[in-house]
Amino acid sequence: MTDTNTSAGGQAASEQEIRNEVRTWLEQNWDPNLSLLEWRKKLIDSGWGVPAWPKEWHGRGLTIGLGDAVDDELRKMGAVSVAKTGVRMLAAATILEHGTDMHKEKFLYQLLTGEDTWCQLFSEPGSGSDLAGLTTRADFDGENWILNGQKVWTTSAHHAKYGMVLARSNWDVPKHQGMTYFLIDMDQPGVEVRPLRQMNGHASFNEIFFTDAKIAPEFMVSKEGNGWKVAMTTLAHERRLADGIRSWGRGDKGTGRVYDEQKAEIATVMEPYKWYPQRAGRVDLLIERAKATGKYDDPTVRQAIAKVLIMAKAAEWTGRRVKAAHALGRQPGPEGSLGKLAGSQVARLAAQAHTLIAGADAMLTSEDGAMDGLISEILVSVPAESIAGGTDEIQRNIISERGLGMPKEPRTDVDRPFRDVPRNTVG
Amino acid sequence: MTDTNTSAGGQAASEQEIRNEVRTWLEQNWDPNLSLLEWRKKLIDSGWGVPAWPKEWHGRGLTIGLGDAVDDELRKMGAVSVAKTGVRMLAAATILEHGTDMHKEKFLYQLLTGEDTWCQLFSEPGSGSDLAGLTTRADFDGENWILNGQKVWTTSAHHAKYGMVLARSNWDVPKHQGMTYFLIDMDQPGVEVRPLRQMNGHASFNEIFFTDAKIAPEFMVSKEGNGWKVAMTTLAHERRLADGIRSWGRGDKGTGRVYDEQKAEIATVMEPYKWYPQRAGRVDLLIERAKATGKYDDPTVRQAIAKVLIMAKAAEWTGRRVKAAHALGRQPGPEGSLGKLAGSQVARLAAQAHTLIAGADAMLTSEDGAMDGLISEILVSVPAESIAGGTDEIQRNIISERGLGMPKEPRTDVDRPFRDVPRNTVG
Amino acid sequence: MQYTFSDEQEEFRLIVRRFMDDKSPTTEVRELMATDQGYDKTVWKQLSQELGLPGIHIPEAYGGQGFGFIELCIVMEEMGRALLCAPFFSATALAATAIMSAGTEEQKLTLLPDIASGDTLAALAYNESSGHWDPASTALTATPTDDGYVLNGAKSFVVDGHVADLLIAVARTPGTSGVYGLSLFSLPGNSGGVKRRLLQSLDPTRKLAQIEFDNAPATLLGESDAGGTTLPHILDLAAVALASESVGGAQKMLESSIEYAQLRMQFGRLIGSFQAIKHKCADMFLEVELAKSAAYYAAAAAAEQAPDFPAAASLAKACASDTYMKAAQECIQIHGGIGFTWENDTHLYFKRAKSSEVFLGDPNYHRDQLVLRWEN
Amino acid sequence: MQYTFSDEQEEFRLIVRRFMDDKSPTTEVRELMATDQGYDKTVWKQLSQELGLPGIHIPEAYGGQGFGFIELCIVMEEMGRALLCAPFFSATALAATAIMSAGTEEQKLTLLPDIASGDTLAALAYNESSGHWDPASTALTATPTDDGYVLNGAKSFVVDGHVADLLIAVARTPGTSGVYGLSLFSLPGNSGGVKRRLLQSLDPTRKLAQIEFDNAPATLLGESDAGGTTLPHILDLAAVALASESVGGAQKMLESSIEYAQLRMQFGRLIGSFQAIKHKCADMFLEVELAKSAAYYAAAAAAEQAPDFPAAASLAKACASDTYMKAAQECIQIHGGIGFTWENDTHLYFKRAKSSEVFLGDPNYHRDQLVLRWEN
Repeated sequence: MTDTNTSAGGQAASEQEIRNEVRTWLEQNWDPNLSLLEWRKKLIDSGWGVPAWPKEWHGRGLTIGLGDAVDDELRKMGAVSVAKTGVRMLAAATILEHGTDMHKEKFLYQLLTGEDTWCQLFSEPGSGSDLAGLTTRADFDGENWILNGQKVWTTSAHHAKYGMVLARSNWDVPKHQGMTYFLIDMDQPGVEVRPLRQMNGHASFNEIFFTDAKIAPEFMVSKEGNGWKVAMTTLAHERRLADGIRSWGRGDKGTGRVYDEQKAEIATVMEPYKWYPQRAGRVDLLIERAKATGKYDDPTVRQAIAKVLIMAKAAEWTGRRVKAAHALGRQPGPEGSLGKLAGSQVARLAAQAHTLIAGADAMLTSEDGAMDGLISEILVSVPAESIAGGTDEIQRNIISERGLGMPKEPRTDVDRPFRDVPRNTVG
Repeated sequence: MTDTNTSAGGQAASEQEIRNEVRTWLEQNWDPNLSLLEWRKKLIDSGWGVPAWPKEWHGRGLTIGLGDAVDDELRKMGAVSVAKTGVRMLAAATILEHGTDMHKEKFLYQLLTGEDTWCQLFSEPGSGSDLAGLTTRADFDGENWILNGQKVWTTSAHHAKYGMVLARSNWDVPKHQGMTYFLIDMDQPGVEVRPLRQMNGHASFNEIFFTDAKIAPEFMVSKEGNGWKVAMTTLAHERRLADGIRSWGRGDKGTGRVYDEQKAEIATVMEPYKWYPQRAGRVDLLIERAKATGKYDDPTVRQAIAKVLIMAKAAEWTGRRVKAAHALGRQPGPEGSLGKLAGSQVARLAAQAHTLIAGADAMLTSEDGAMDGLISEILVSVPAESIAGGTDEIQRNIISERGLGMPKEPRTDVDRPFRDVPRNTVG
Repeated sequence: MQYTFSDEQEEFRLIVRRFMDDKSPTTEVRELMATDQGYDKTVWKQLSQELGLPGIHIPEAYGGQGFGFIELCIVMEEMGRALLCAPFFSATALAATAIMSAGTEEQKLTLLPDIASGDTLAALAYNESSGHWDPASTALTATPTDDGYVLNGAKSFVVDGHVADLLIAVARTPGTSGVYGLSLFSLPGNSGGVKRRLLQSLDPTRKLAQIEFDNAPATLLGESDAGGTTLPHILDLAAVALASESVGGAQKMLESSIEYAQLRMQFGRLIGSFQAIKHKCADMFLEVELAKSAAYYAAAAAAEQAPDFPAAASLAKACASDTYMKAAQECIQIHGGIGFTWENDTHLYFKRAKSSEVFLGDPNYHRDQLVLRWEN
Repeated sequence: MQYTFSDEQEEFRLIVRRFMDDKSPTTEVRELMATDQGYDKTVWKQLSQELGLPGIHIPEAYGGQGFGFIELCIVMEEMGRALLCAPFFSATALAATAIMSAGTEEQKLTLLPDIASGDTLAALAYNESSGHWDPASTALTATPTDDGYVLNGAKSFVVDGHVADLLIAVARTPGTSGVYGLSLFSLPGNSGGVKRRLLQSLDPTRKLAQIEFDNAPATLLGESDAGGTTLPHILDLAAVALASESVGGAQKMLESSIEYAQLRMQFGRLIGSFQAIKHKCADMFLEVELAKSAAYYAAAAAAEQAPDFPAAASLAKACASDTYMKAAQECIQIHGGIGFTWENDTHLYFKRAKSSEVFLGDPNYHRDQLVLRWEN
């Protein structure tokens, strides 16, 4: 591994210097005819793969801003980056912040090369909105932690090598204090992965059943009972992930072995997400569809389309307003948390407008349906938009309490042993 | 007083017999040239004024159904009935159920003749939705109950002779157990009545200020601490009152002294209610207005009108469905409590449609406004529809808890001394 | 006007409901919706022979039960509640109603008894691929021949058209336009010149077919060129029947929401104790009750031939469609993630709601009709 | 595109807000709304001399401050928040904008400096009693004479028209129709042949006048027959200014709601701790933020002459109008009975919201425009 010191040693380099340096390195090293794995190893070893990571762990300790500049140079060059898809970056962020050196040593490199894929095992059938109410149990048998319980909504679990799992290790303390965070090897007899089919026919998620699954004590992250805090790190990165899905979908353009292998990797990882644009309502298609069906001439259809456009554009501009303010160094206001709620409404309104435009054709699907079934996929996918990633109701709680400073509801579940809190009995 | 026994002595008379009997009596006694007071005294004394009331108290002990038949005969004859306007019938029902003989003796007769008007003194600035949280205090000084506090939303208090008042007599018991119900003489120095102007310019309600107002102990209804239960009787009759407002407004048609005096009585009593039809949205005007303004040709206006019509007609039919089921002797379902919630939405949608139809004219009022200001009165009156008589939010609580049997929210205000319950500090 | 059901009607509803509970659990619905045929012949036989449902509103003179339109709507409501997979809507509510409204006395005597007994499955081939719901949009032509007519063109969205023994088709005399020249025709489903294809439908519990007519021989149903007069009423009756079905489905969504809200715990409380959920259920309840009132009123108006029936029909269809759709959506929302799974039954109703929303005209169309038909 | 405000703009907003807080408490608003004149001359003078607001977006060459349309919208937003009673919208946002868009260089040099200094109150007489908002509906005629034109007809809904020193009126050449033959004219408010009447307006904080022209002599503003070209842009700018004002009012309604929900106790709890209220506030907050984004975007699009400005203007007007109306309504609802009293300030905003909803075209009109103007 070449220890490419950034210019001027320990001193902070300017963005231009960094850009020059990485460009020079890329000019010398980027080769689209390498295998994806060969290239990524080279990139990781250079420190340009994850420049904002610490120097000890494959990075260069640059600021996020400079890291973005490096990524920008890679893009300009058309160079493929390290593996960033799926939930692996949540695992990486969590391990970097809370993991032991052993964890970092064992997991980070193959995570970046793309050899290992990861999954996140937090949600349970009995605890959705109330994540901290989870009941998957972790019991220490003197040698290993023994996991029993069920997780759900796990994307890509069927090909994940490792999982981040949150389980209850102590039932005699309040709910937030009794959870522990583990890194689990998914490839063991006590772990069963079953695909979960959705109402739109896709099966993007899995249910995971743990039956005496084993985790060696050294794969605990942080300490026993500290799981909630560690999970917060993972979740803090989750929204960023959601934003990223669109950009991964594209991949880099070019010809060569590395591109072909990246394309295959993306196809696998993106498979569960392919209906996500439809879930969001496909606002982009509305006017085009109205014109194609002749419904554009109907003023009531134009009203319906306008209502969608107003919400969708205003939400988009709100996002840009937040980013622009952030770029000027201003404290982000609570308006950042509004996007999700706006998205649900946009999706619902868009589905209504698409129905109005499709008319009788809304009854058909697949090849018989409008746009070869794309429109019907919108209609049966939008209900997920107001649920996935936190229901509208939870968003409104968050917005009113954290955003507007309104008083919390009196709670009865946080100040007594979890054992005594009423809860669902799950299979 | 003629003791006109119903036919066959103690035995129940058929509806037809009753109808014949009252018709005969009316043919002999009804005289439109009497004064209103003379006629009513005659009617009350005959027992045909309030036939469903007990025989000892001006009635004939008939069933409600037979009482309605008697009223129907009066209507057919064009005969003016006893005084039923305002909140007097709430007072009567409460006194009949919970009052002492002295109360009945003293209040009921003049209440029916129309000589005494009444007002209801329950709501307070600090307790609207939470009526049981009232803080007007009643302290016994050894001789009288001394009232201090403030009431609000009192219709017709400025000409009411008596009031039904609910006050807190014990602060050391849970909120529902510390209230006492009194009948108060409004004509005393400790009672100040101030009109309360609304955003639509009318002043239909009053604020009442009690400053050491006196109530002799014999004007307590039921016993100390039992006020909430008594108030429930009053409130149970309140919805019926709301339904009645429309029919009072009409009065009876005819010429003669009694009609003139009734007309004057109605004019006074109806004054505070004259904007109520506008508050409800004036659905009846929508199509007429759309045609008059040419907006009928706009499909988006037709959509807006249709949305109102659908809700309004479906709500009307729901009311009839409930009544029809009731007439067949079926248990009323929870659908009865839905009318108020539907009414709020109808009013709001109707205001939107009226705005759409009025266009720029919606900016004008009084003589400059559409229909001489009637339309603008709708626009500034509908906000009251979702508040008066219980907010939409309270209705949804009632419907979900009582109608649908959903679990109540955990409460913290009902199981400890009222003294310790956090509350508003009111002037 | 009859604002509530008689005791006999309530009793009848209970019988139908018991049958549905017994024969149409969602396990059964799921099995049938995966088949092309789309219904269970044994259940259809029982429903016909034990309850006589296919002939519910067909007069006794034509082999039916002789009940009225209100009873038909009670059946539709209960079937909608149970998502019964059976050709009742197509054969009885649509086709038999069309024959009763448009056919000659002789045709009624010939065609209706077998529909009433459940032996003949009939379907109404009205709509075309243009997706318009006004009769004027009919393009299928009926050309007179020596011994009848031949049909040319195509129909789409024909409920149960792929299995129907008898087709009632709306067609126009070549060269006519608008509501003029429209007539109804009958022909066997397996006639020469008839090509049927099962469509892939969003709601797999309601089968739709596309039917192509290539010189298919057909018999005039009732009078020639009378379609402009008979069709609006047939379509209004159909809309009210569908509204009734939707009301049944919406009621089921409400019940399912409340049931789940009273079972599911989060944050140590039943989710039904949170105002966000309670108030949502209160609103659903209000909407479902209003939709019921609208559908019941429209059914009574049909039965009593009230002058405001056309307006009431459009009102009921718009109201019930919106209510069902919203109730299904909210039911998913209240169930959270589980409500979006294939395993959970909510989506079966959601899809029925979506398809019913647009069938026979979407709420926008019927809202417009409502105002245009309103007698102020 | 500028998506947020610069530090200088934020600083400017603070200065304006401080002035409004100081000079336009609701006690003052209530006093002024009861007068015919409708504003306080002293405050207007301070606002003009201390802050230079009447000339905010008027170029320095014409005596103005030389700021842009974004700064104008900041002022409108803050005035809307404080319900300031002053002829700013009429003189600066409407009339000065019209002069800047349509006038000749010489006319700008003549007319604008006195508006910028606050000495001349100008008003835009555009709308007529038909209530239509498209320029084609103009009926007022301008007949050429030897030394100018004479106007005949009437204008209505003229903001501050009763006190304006200078009227800018839209009129058409007799015999023309549609968007052809439209021109702008200027004339003193007290000209011969001009009869002005204060209208009784729902929102007493914004005065409206009806103006009759009976052979009133007027001067052509800018080029003849150019109204069809200049007016749409003038109206779009006006709509965005009004949207900004509405956003300020809506924000105030949100703040007032939250404040009350955090003070008011019922059932032993702050009402703001009930989900029914919390979620209502969360929705209001969402809507207000979206309306802000729409108004800010449209203002920036105007300033940067972006091609999507017309669509953005309609989007912002529709969004802000609906949001303000809904926020005022919900603010009353959260206040309960007290929110419906004259004493409580909410109704002042409610009435402004209602009048702004329809002024310059209601949300339905602008939604339609939005789609028609959209470049997909």
